[in-house]
Amino acid sequence: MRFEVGAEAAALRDAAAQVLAGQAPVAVLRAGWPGGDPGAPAAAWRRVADTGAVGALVPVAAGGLGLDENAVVPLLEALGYNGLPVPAVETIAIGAPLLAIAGSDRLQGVLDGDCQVAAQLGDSDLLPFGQRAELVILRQQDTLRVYERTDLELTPCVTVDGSRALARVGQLRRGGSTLAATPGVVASAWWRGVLGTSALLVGLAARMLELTVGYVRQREQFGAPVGSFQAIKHALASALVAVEFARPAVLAAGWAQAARVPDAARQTSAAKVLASDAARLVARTAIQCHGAMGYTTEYDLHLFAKRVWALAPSWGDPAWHRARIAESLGV
Amino acid sequence: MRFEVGAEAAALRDAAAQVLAGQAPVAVLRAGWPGGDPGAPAAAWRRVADTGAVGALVPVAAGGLGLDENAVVPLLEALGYNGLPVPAVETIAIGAPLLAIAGSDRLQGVLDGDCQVAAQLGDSDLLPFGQRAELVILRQQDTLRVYERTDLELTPCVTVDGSRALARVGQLRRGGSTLAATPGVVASAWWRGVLGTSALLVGLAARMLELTVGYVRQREQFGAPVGSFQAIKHALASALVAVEFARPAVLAAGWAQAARVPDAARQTSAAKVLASDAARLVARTAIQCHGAMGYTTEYDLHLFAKRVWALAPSWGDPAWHRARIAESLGV
Amino acid sequence: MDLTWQPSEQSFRTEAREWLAAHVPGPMPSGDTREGFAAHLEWERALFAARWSAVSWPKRFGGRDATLWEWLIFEEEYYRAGAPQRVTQNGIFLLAPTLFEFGTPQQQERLLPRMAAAEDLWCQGWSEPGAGSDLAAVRSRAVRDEAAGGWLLSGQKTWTTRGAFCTHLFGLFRTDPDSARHHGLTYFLLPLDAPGVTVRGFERLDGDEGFAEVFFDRVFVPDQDVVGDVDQGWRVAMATTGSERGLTLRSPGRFMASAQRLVELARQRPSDQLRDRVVQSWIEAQAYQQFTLQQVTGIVDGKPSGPESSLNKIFWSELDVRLQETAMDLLGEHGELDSPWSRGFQFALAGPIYAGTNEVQRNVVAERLLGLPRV
Amino acid sequence: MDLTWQPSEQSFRTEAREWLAAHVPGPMPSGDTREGFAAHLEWERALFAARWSAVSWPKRFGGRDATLWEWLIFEEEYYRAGAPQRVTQNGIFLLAPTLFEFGTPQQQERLLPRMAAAEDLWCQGWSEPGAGSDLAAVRSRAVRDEAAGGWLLSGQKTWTTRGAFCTHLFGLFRTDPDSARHHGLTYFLLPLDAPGVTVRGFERLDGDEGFAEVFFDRVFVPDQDVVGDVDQGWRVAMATTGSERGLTLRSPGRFMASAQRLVELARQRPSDQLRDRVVQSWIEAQAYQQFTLQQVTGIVDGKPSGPESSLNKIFWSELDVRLQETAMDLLGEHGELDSPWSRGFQFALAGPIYAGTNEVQRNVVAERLLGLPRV
Repeated sequence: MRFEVGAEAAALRDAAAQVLAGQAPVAVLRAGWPGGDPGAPAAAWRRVADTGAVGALVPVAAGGLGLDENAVVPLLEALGYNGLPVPAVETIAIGAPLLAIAGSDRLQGVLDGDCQVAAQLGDSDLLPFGQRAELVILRQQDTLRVYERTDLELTPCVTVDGSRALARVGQLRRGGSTLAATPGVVASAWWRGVLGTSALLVGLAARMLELTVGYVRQREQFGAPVGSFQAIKHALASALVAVEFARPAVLAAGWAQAARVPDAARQTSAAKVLASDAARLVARTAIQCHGAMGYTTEYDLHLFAKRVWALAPSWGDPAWHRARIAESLGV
Repeated sequence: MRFEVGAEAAALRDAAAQVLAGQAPVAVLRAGWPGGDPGAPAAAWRRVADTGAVGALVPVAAGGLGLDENAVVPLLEALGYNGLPVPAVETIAIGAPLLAIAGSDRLQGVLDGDCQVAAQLGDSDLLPFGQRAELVILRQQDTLRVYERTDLELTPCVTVDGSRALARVGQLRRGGSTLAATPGVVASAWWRGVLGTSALLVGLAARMLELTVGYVRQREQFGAPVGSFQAIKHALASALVAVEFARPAVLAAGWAQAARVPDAARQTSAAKVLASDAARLVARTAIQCHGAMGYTTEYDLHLFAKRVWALAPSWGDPAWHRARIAESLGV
Repeated sequence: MDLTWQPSEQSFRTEAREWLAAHVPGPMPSGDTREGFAAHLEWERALFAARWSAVSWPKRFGGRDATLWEWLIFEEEYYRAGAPQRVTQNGIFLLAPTLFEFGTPQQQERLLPRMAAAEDLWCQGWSEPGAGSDLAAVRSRAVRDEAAGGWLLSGQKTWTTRGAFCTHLFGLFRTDPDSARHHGLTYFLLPLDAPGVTVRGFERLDGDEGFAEVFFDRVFVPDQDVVGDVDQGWRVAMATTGSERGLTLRSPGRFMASAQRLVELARQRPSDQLRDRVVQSWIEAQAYQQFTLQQVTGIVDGKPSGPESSLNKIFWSELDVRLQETAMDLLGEHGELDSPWSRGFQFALAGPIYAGTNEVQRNVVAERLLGLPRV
Repeated sequence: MDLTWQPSEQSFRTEAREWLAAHVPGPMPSGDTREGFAAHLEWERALFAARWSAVSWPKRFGGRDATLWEWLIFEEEYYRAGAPQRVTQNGIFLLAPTLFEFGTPQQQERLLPRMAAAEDLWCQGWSEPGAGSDLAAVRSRAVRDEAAGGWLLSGQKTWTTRGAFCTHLFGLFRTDPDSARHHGLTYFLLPLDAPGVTVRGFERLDGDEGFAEVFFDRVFVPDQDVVGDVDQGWRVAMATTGSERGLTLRSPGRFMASAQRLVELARQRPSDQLRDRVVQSWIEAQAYQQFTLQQVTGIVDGKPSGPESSLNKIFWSELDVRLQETAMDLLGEHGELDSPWSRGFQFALAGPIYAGTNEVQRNVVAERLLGLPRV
C-alpha cells in the first residue's frame, strides 16, 4: 500500500507543468477565444508534446512513454490547472493510445503535438474542439471511428467558455476508419475520458482556489484584508476540503483503471462526482469571494470557471454517475 | 389584499401565548417525559382551553369561537413556540371541529381541555400521544372513526422526544364510531393537520433561534461573545431567513384553506416543506452554535429540537409533499 | 388575511397583460451590449408612450399613480410576458426614490419626466477601485468652487452597470476633505458628456460590456445638481441602496416567471434526480411572493422596511442561483451553449455580490435583526 | 501508487475478521450508560485477552506492534463486524499517544498495560465551564506542595465524556498563577477516587448519562503523575488533541461501515427521492478512505500530519451528519423511535462540535493551510 504519485508520473507532471507555466500564460488561454489567434494554444501544445506527455499511454515501442493511468491523472491535473484550451483528455487519454493500437500513421503527428484529437464518445452531438482538432473520434453504436475533421459536417457553436471551439456534428460523414470495435476497448476509452476530465476539474479547482486566496489576501474592504473575515475564511476552507478530498479519489480511480480492478468504473464515477462538485463549489466560492472583480472578463478567474461549467456536465454529469453507482449498489 | 394576522386571530394567539408563558414553563414540558408527572402538561392544556383556543374551528353555536384556519395558524405557532407536549394540532384542528359536526357529546370535554384527542390520518401505525389522549381518531380507508383510547390496543414506544407519549396501534379495535365519511371532509382534516404541524414547526424554529441568540450574546469564547464571530452571525442569519420565509408560506396556506381556493392543498404542501426544512436547519444551527451546551439534556434546547425531528417527517415528510407538488406541476 | 385582489387591481392586471401581449417584442440582444442597448431604448420609449415605464410615479411625471400592489401586479405581468430587461432601472428604481424623498420640486420636475421617457439614462457611481461592497470607502472628491456656484469633482468610480451607454450618473463624492468613512459625503448628479468625464466600458462574466469605469477630472457640477444637503450624502444614498436591496429591484414576479420556465424546461427534459430541485425552486419563488405580500402590507400601513430588506436580498439572490443551477443541470452537456438559460445562470451569480454582498447582508441581519454584537 | 495489501496485512485482516466474527457480542446498551458501561468493560477485557485492545502498541504493553496500515485494517474489520463502541478510547487513543511521546519510561510501564487491559479507565479533563472550544481558557489551578512532593489541584472540568464511569482523569491545570491562555499550564494524571474529587454525571442529547462535571478541591497529585515538564502542558496536550482531531479517533472503517448500513437501509426502504443522497454518502465514505490512505502514506514516510488533520475532522464529521440525516429521512415517521439509527443521528451532531468545533477547524484550515491573515 502506497498512496502517492510515483516518481515517473511526478516527473512527467512536473515537466509538463513547467512547460505550461512558461509557454501557456493566460494570454495564450485568451488567444483560444473567438477573435484570438488559435495558433497560440496550438504552439503551446507542441511544447507540451515535447515532454512526451501526449504519448503517456502509448507503448515505448510505438514512440510513447509506456506509462499508465497513474501517470495520466497528475498530468491532466496540471493541464487543468493551466487551463490551456486544447482537447488534452481526448488526445492523450483516448486518441494517442487507440491510434497506437490501430497502428495508425497519424500517431506520430499526434505525439509531436501537431495534430490534436477531438472525441465524442457519448450520445451528444456536441464536439468540443470540433472547430480545431485535426482528427475526430466518434462512437457509432459499439464502434469507435476516426475521421479527418474535414470529412465531417461540423457547425460551430457559441459557448459560455469561448475557447472550447465547440461544433455540432451533422449526420453527413465521409471517410473515416474503425479505431476500436471491441466492447472492452471502447468502454475503457470512455472511462479514461471520464477519469481525465475529473483530473482536469481538480486542477481547475486548485487554480481558482489559488487565485482567490491570492486575491483575498491583498484586497481590503472595511479597512481589513477580505481574507481576514471569517465568512471568507470558512468559505475557502470548505473549498479546500472539497478539492483535497476529490484529488485522492481521482488518483485512486486512476490506479483502479491501471490495475484493472473490478470496480474501476464505479470508482471513476465516484471520482467524477467529487471532482465535478468540488470544481463547481470552488468556482462559485471564488466568484463570490472576488466580489464584482470575479464578475468581469478582464480578470482571469472567468477563464477557469467557465471551463468548469463546461466540463462538469460532460463525460457523464454527476447525476448520471450517481445513477450508475446506485445501480451497482442495488439501491 | 392584506397579508397580516387579523385582529381576532392575533387576540386568540396572544391570549394563548400569555397563558402558556405563565402556565407552561419548561418544567411543564419536562414533566411530559417518562418519569415526569403527565398531569402537569394536562393542567396547562386546560388553562389554554380556558382561552377558547380548542374551539377555534368550532361554530359559535356549538360552543366554539367560530374562527377559521387563518386563526389556527398563529395559535399553533404559539403552541409550537411554547413546546407544551400535547396533541394540539389533532385536538384543535381535527378533533374539535369534527366532533362538532358529528354532534358528539364528547365535544364539551374537548373544548374544556379535559379531553385530548390523538389522531393518525396517514398510513402509519404510530400514534403520537396515544399513551395519553382520551380520544383517538383513526383513518380506515376513506372514513375517520373515533375511539375511546381504552378501546384500542396501544403499545407504548420509546422515542427520541420522550414527551411524545407515542404508541403503536394494534389491529384489535373495539367500539368506536364514524366521525367523517365524506372524502372531502376526510381530506380537509388531513390538510388541516399538515397545516397545523407546519405552524408548530415555525413556532419551534422561532423558539430555538431565540434561545440561541440569547446564548451566543452572553457566552464568551476566545475573549469575545460567541455571537460576535462572523461564522455564528452568518449561520444564525441564514436560520432567520429560513424562518421568516416559512412563516408567510404557512399563513398563506392557512388563508388558502379557509378561502377554499383550488390549490390550497398544494400551498399547504409547500408550507410543510418550508416549515420542516426551516425548523431542521434551525435545530442543527442552534445545536452547533451552542457547542457542547446544545448537546446536553439539562439545557432546554433539546426539548424543542427533538420535537422538530418528530414533526418534520410526520403528516407527510418533505419528500412526500415535494412529490405531490411535482405531480401537480407535471414535472 | 385577505389574499384576493380588488376589482380595480384585477382590471389593472388585465390592462397590463393585454398591452404586454400585444407589444412585447421578440428576442433581442442583451441590453448590456451596445447594439442591444439601442433596441432596449426603443422598448423603453414604447413603455413610456403607454405610461408603463414607471407605473408607481405620479401622473405628472409620466406614471400612473399606481399603488404598491398595482406595481407588484405589473411586475408579475411584465415577467410573465417575457418582456425585456429594464435598461432604465438604475434611474427609475434607484435614483427616483431618492429624488422623491430628498430632491427639490425643481429637481423632480426637471429630471423625472426625462427619466421616465428614457431621454436621460442614469447609471450609478457607487463603488470605487479597491472598495466594492464598502460603499463608505469613497475617495473621489468634490472641491468647492464658490465663484461658479458649484463643485469640481475628481476621482474614479467603477462597476458602473451600463455606464458605457448611459447619459447621466448619480453618485457620492467626498466634499469634506477631513472626513472619513460615511461622513462628509455629498450626493451629486451629472451628465456623462460633461467636460472632464471619461467612460471606459469593460466586460462582465457573460461577455457583455455591461460595466464601466468612469474617471472624473475637475468636472464642474452646479449646486442645483446636489441632492439633499452637502455632507449628508450618505443618508441620502442609503435611501436608494435600501430600495435596491429590497423590494423594488427584485419583485416576486420575476422569480415566479423564472420558476414557471424552469418547470417547463423540466417537462421537456424530465429528470428523476432533479425533480425535487425543480419543485424546490417553485416553492421558494412562491415563498418569496408571500413574504413580499406580507412586507408590502406593512409598508402600506406605514411600517418602514429597514434592515428587513436584507432578508429579501439574501433570499431572492440565492433562490435565483439555485434555480438557474437547476436549469443548467437539466440542460446537461447542452448547458455550455450560449442561451437565455446559460446567460441567466451567469447573471444570477452576480446577485449575491452586487447591491451589498450577501456576506454584508448577513452581517446586517445578524446585527440589526437578531441583535448580535458588532465586535 | 499501489493500493494493494501485502500478504502479511491480508493475513492480519483475516485473523482479525475471524476473531471478531467469533467474538463480537450481540446488541448491548450504550456504553455511555451505567449498565452499558459494565457490559462494554467485559468486551474490552475480551479484546485485551486476545491482544486486540491496542493493536498498534508495543507487545510489552499489551499491543501487537501493528503498523499504521494494520491499524487501519483492524478498524475496518472492527466496524464492519458491528463491534461495540470503545469505551476505553479516551485513554487508548488520546492519552496513550501523549505518554508515548512525553511520558517517562516509568509512567509508560506503570500506566499503559493497565490501560490496555481496561483496568484503569481514563477520561479527559479539557473543557471548563464557560470555555468549551477554547481549550486555553483554563482556570482550574494547581498549587505547589513542595513538602509533599506534588501539587494541590482545585477547580472544575466539564463535558468529560463517560466521566461518571471512569477511574482516572488526565487534564490541564494552571500551575503558574500569573500566566494567561496557553502559558503556565501543566498536564496532570489522577485517579477519580482521590480525596477531594467529586464527579457528577449529566445527560447528553441522546439521553445517555455520557457527560460529567468533575470538581477538584485541593486534590493531591504527586510529581510522578505530571506528564512532560511543568508549565509546558499546552504543548503536551496539543499532541493528543491533534490525534483526536485527526486520524486516530475516526478511521475510515467506521464510515465505510456506516455507509454500507445506509445502503442496506435504502434497499429495505427504497426511495427515488433519497437515492442520490445515499449514493453521495457512500461516495464520501470512499473518499475519506482514499484521503486517509494518502495521509498515512505521508505519515509512514515521516511527514507529520499537522493542520491537515483539520481537513479530516471537517470532512468526517460533516459526512457523518449527512449520512445519518439521510438514514433518518429514509426512516420517515419511524425515525422518531429510539433505534441505533436515531441514536447514531444524535451522536453525529456532536461530531462538528467536540474535539474543536468545525468553526475553529475552518479557521485553522484557512489560516494555516491557505495562509489567510489572522486579523
